[in-house]
Amino acid sequence: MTAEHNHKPVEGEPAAGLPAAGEIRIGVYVCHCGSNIAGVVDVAEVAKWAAENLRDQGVVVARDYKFMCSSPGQEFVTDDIKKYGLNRIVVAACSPHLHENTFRTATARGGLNPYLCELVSIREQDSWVHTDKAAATVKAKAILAGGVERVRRNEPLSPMTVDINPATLVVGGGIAGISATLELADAGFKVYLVEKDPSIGGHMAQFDKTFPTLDCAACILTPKMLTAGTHPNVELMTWSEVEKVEGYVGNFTVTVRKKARYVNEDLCNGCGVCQEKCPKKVIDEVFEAGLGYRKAIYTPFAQAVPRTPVIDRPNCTYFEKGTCKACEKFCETNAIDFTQEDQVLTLEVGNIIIATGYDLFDARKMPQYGYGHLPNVFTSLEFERLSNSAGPTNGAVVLRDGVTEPKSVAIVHCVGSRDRNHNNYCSAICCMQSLKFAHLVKEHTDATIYDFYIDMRTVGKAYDEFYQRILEEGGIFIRGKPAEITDVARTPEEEGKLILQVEDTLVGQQRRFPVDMVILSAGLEPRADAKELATRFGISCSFDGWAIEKHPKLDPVATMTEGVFVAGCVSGPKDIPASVAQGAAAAARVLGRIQQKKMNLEPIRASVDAEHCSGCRICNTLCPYNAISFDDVKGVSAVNPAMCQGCGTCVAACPAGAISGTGFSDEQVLAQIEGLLRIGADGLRPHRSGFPTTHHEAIEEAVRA
Amino acid sequence: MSPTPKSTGAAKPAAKPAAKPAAKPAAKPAAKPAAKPKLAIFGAASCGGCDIAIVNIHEHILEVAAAFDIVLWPTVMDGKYSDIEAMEDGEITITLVSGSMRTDETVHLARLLRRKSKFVVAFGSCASEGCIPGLANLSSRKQIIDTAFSTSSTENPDGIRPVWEYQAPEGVLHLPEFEPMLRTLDQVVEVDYTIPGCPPESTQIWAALQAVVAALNGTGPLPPKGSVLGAGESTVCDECPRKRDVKKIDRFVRIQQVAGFDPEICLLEQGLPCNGPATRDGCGALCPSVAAPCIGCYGAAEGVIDYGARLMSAYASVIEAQKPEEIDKILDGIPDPVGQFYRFSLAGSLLRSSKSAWQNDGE
Amino acid sequence: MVVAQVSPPVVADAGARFLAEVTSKTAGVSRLEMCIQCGSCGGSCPSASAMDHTPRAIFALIRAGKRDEVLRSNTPWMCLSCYHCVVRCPQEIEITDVMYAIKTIAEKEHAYPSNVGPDFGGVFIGQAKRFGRSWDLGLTARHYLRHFPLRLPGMTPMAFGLFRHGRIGLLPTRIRQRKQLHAILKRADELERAR
Amino acid sequence: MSSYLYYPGCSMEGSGRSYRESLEGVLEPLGISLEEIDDWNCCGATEYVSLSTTPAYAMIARNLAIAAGEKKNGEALVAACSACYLNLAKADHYMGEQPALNARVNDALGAGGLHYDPGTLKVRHLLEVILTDVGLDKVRAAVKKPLTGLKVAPYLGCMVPRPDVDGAYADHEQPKSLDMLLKALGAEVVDYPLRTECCGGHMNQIAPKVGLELVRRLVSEAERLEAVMMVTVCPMCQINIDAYQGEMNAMFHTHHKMPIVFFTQLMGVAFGLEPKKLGIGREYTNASKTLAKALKAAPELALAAAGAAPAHRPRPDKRALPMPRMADSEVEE
Repeated sequence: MTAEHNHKPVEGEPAAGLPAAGEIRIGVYVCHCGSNIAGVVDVAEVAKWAAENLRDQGVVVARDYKFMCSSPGQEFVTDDIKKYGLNRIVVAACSPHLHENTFRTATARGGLNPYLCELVSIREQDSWVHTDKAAATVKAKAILAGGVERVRRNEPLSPMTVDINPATLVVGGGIAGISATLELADAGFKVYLVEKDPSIGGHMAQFDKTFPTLDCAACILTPKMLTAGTHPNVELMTWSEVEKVEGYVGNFTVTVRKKARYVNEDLCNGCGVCQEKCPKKVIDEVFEAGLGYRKAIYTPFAQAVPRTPVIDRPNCTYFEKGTCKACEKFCETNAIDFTQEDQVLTLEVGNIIIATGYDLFDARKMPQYGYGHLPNVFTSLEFERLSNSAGPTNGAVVLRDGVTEPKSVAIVHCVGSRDRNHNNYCSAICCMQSLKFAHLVKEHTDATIYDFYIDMRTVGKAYDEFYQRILEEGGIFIRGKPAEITDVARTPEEEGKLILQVEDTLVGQQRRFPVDMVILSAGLEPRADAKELATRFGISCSFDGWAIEKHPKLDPVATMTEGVFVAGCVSGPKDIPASVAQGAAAAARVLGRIQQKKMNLEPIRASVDAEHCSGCRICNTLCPYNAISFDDVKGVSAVNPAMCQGCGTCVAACPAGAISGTGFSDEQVLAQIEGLLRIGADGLRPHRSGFPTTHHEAIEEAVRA
Repeated sequence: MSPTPKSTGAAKPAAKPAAKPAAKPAAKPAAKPAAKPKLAIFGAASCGGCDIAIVNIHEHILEVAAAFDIVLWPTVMDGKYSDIEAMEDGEITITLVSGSMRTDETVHLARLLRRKSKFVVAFGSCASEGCIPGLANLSSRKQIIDTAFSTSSTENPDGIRPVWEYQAPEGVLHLPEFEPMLRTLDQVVEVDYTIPGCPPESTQIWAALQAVVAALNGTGPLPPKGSVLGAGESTVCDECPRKRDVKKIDRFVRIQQVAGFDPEICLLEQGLPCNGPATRDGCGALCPSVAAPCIGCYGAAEGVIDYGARLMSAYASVIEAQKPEEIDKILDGIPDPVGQFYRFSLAGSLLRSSKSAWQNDGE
Repeated sequence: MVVAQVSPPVVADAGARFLAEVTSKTAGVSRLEMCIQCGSCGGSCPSASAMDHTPRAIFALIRAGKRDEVLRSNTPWMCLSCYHCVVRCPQEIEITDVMYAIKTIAEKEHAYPSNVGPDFGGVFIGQAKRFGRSWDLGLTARHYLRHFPLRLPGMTPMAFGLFRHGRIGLLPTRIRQRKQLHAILKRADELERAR
Repeated sequence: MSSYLYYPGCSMEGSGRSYRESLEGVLEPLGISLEEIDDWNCCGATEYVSLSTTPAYAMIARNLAIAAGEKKNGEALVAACSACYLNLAKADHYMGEQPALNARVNDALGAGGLHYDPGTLKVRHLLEVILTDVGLDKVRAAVKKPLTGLKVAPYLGCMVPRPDVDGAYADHEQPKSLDMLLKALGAEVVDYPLRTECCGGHMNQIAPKVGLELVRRLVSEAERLEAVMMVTVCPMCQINIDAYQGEMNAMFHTHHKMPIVFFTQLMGVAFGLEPKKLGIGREYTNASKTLAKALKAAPELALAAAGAAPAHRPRPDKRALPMPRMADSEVEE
């Protein structure tokens, strides 16, 4: 069959108006996908074979066409439904991920229920993975036959419609979360911004400068923080954590624990006198990265939003010993309230954006670098604070003794990243961050800078130019992953120094660099509680712990759970521009939902047959979307249809077979397998045993007998 | 594929295209009361426990004798196959077949009885899903015979091996041939009803027989064809008195290994591999009630195609492990996976037999 | 368009061939193909200064198919088996075992830079194979006579010390079942040659 | 009494004889008995694997096969020499990992009527057995004469913490296992940063300049930290640092005199045994006098410590930045 004739159908029997009651009339559409499929599979032969051999299965018409997803291709489907009285459609083309919706829509245009259309993949599962044309063609027939058997058992389904609550929850007040919040609030919708720390700002607030433009981080971040803090549409909830998420897209009920601040937010004017008078000094492990101190009553930094401080209860003298109350004594607005308790609040929102960010790799896990033992080994976050004019040294880059300026500084890339002993991935930001450090050291000191890298990854606008700028500034770059950092000197020159031992791989020799200070560009890791967080919000995360996007390229801010979005480093290491863009992108996705007001949910979902459910509760904890609940009175489990995403986990797990999934019933799946097996590798029908092969057939045969 | 018949009245939503007769009574009401309905009870490859279970209905056996004309019951009374052969097709009202299809003789008789009977009932686990004899499908015929005739524990100095044909002075003698694979009754003939259990509970047998008698007398509906009689539609958990919570299994152990065993809490939650969640109810949860984990003799629950696959999938779903090694460690608590998951249902399962058994068959 | 083929990578050039050879001669799973040339090994190595190529450079040479240069390098013979590089390698390459593998190839082809290392091993193993036990005195005497005769006088106090402190045996210790050991080693040698 | 299968290794018969001698009195109070496997052979050190693979692993595996045959209770095969320990552990590990190697090795073993299934035994080092199975509490309880005043450098060497085929060590760089044991004996343990650096292995034989430099680094750092003695777990480390110290001094014009003893020898002393019976005195750089001197001064030191005002840590400069917080296990007691 030549290309010109491709669109000409191979007819099984003439159209006969409306099908007789119960009669199944199937149209088969085989796509060339240009040469993607046709280059390996003889598509015309597949269509011809279907028309001739699957007539008993109800195939009435079969066509092949160059691009079935094009308008003319879709028209075949819509027209044939009317012309041939079709009531089932099978399209053999690419993966359902790509075009299932296209052909369901075309089916609906033709007047059929869209779920009576079945897409089978002869591209990803066939032409793309084979080279033997004959065998691939046979396989395509088998896959198609499976689809035909399955579609016979498809039922018309109708989607469920839900209302979308226009309020949104944003979890995490870093730059990604702030950016999402402001987009939504400016569009006129309510946003709850929940942050676990006393102030929003996230990691960015800890930085001094941002690469590659060297903007002052505080200067560009603080205005955004203030806007978020004062915006009439934003309800800011700092020192708060999300405890529970129930409900489904458009209708989430979120439980938030607002931890006791012991300071009345309404009365406090943020004057700061309490922090001044508090006698208890504590090492600030969070904002100052352990490099500086704060008081037991504190705001993490001067520009904190909100300005209301919190009392760190475990460290507060009053809570420890029962006396002190210095803060209360000096507070002019009587805002201190030692009797405050945690508040548990319930929020109703339609969508959720998770922007919980990252943790820094713990450099103690690489003892060869001596962090924690050798005082002058610093982590990247420590150095950020060290170089920050609002930091513990007021921006003086000095050694751990607090006074000595280093004369030589080594910066080590890839600490804990690109390392199978720790994290196998590239942390994406460390190269640029290290270059920034090199510049900042130069800016603050006269030190010689040695920068140790494996590969220099400066991917981004004006990033490589920044690398060149540092080269101009005299940074010395050594290609090699340092093997160890020690204070054991071998020569007099090494006495009193940190010695960094490395192979200079470009020279091919081992070298030792005595330096005063080492900065470890530690990688980015998922938050320590990433897995619990994912469970709480019903999203999935990779083995590492990064949240998994719905599609890494085409849908990078959505998740597999409807109504839950991700932005920023929660889904993987990102720099500031990317995090900001993701925050805005997630907001745009949410706005789209809000504007629609209502939303259709896929009818592919699970349901429990209460009669067969014995209440064993095996399914209860499995649902990644928290859609399963247990009815204590009836002693049975139930699936909330709006929350169910149709993943099938519970269907597979139910030992009693009491849970079934629409669109994926045992019957449908077994019929598809049966169809696949109908054709042997040689293209012939395989030998079939005399036994009934499916439950369905068993009954049918019994009935016939 | 194991045809798991529908149970009484379990009309599924109209999902099935074959809306034909599955839901409606399968046969006409009883014939004239002139002659008593005929009953045959036949044990194929089985242990005889099913026959004992029938006798265990105690004095009700007299009612059975009164209601039926028993034409065949080799365990209890004399009878000749030739008598059956002489009958007209469909003359026997109901035949209970216990035991599985192991030899060509059992297959032949199953077919014969099918022809002569109006209703054939797969009685007990062997007939319906293969039961313990079905585990022989893990080994080839040669391996089975080797084990029986020539392992060190066997006293067989002359090395005698079974033969299917023997040239005796009187002529060729034919012996029942050991088939390469054990089959369930419904893999050989059409089956009307199933009574599960190893053996079926006697009270359930009596209830099922009563229902049949009532139907024959026209005082009750005849169960739809394909029904499971004498059992429930849910699982053993439904009848189990133990308290249940959500499940998180971090180890599988035996009861003596459970420190602080709680007599009231679900066995599975305490780490005992209990098959209750996957097993059809009807037994009254006898085993788990006395802290013995269910081993699954009532077979798969309503609508389940493969018992073992279901159960494995369920166990796998509730195993709490972060690392592959932890999973391995937990699974080590199930030393005999086939025995755990397919003890009763291997022959009737999607697996039917092990591939290696077929590959190794040297005979 | 065919984007995926299910077939093993084709060993096309000398580099790939030599890489495959070294990998196959490594006792465990070498993972040598995973090297990202970061230099952790060369940086860690306590004897790197005495090597003509760092371990990393050796791996690059293997990939480049420079077989002779690798076999004639002193690098594997300078390896101390300290395993610093192995635990630090971000790609979990079994560097020490790769060094052993290179040595076994070099040994077979007598393609080494100096015979000091191979000889020491040879003498040591010769005795261990013969007696089933190693023998410090015999080893030291033979080794120093062959390679460091000038060092020997300096070593005398040390050898004397060993005697004086009862730390060396004049005669080798022998195992009982030497025949069994020899049979095992004979068969092992055959199998090794057949690889 | 827990009993373990035991592979002594050739050094225990020769240069490491004092190690063996010290084991005798030390293990009993700890409730350990070592049962030497029958007719064991040399493990091949690092030499055989460098010459030929299959024969090397076959030679090691002969020991595993014999030990597996003698396996009674438990599955542990204990070695005290680091190289022997590693060779046995690696053979077991690689035979499990590489089916081809396993097949060849077992084929060869078959020629001697032997067989070994990888995983049958768990190969362990004596130090790890003492720390894990016995525990420091039991060690402390057995101490009769604490080593108060003895300042030692704990030297673990390479092959016990690395490559660590069984994943027993979280820290391959600065593990504190030997430190902890020595502290339990009452010794003062310096924070010796070279505790797992290499002693030079066979390099003193084949490339003396390389080997002796490594010895120099180890000894001079121990001396810089004012340790009076080094403590090791390996006969190879012991002989390299002990016997080659003279040659090393000659080469680098130094005058180091650093005794090095086995950890079990110090355990014996702390348990109240006669130093001579523990093989102390067999060193080139004699440890007996150093030991006697340190222990003699001990009571005075203890008194002085008791009388002195509680140790007052100098307050750091107000401007000094806090050090990173370490995990509890890392914090010095």
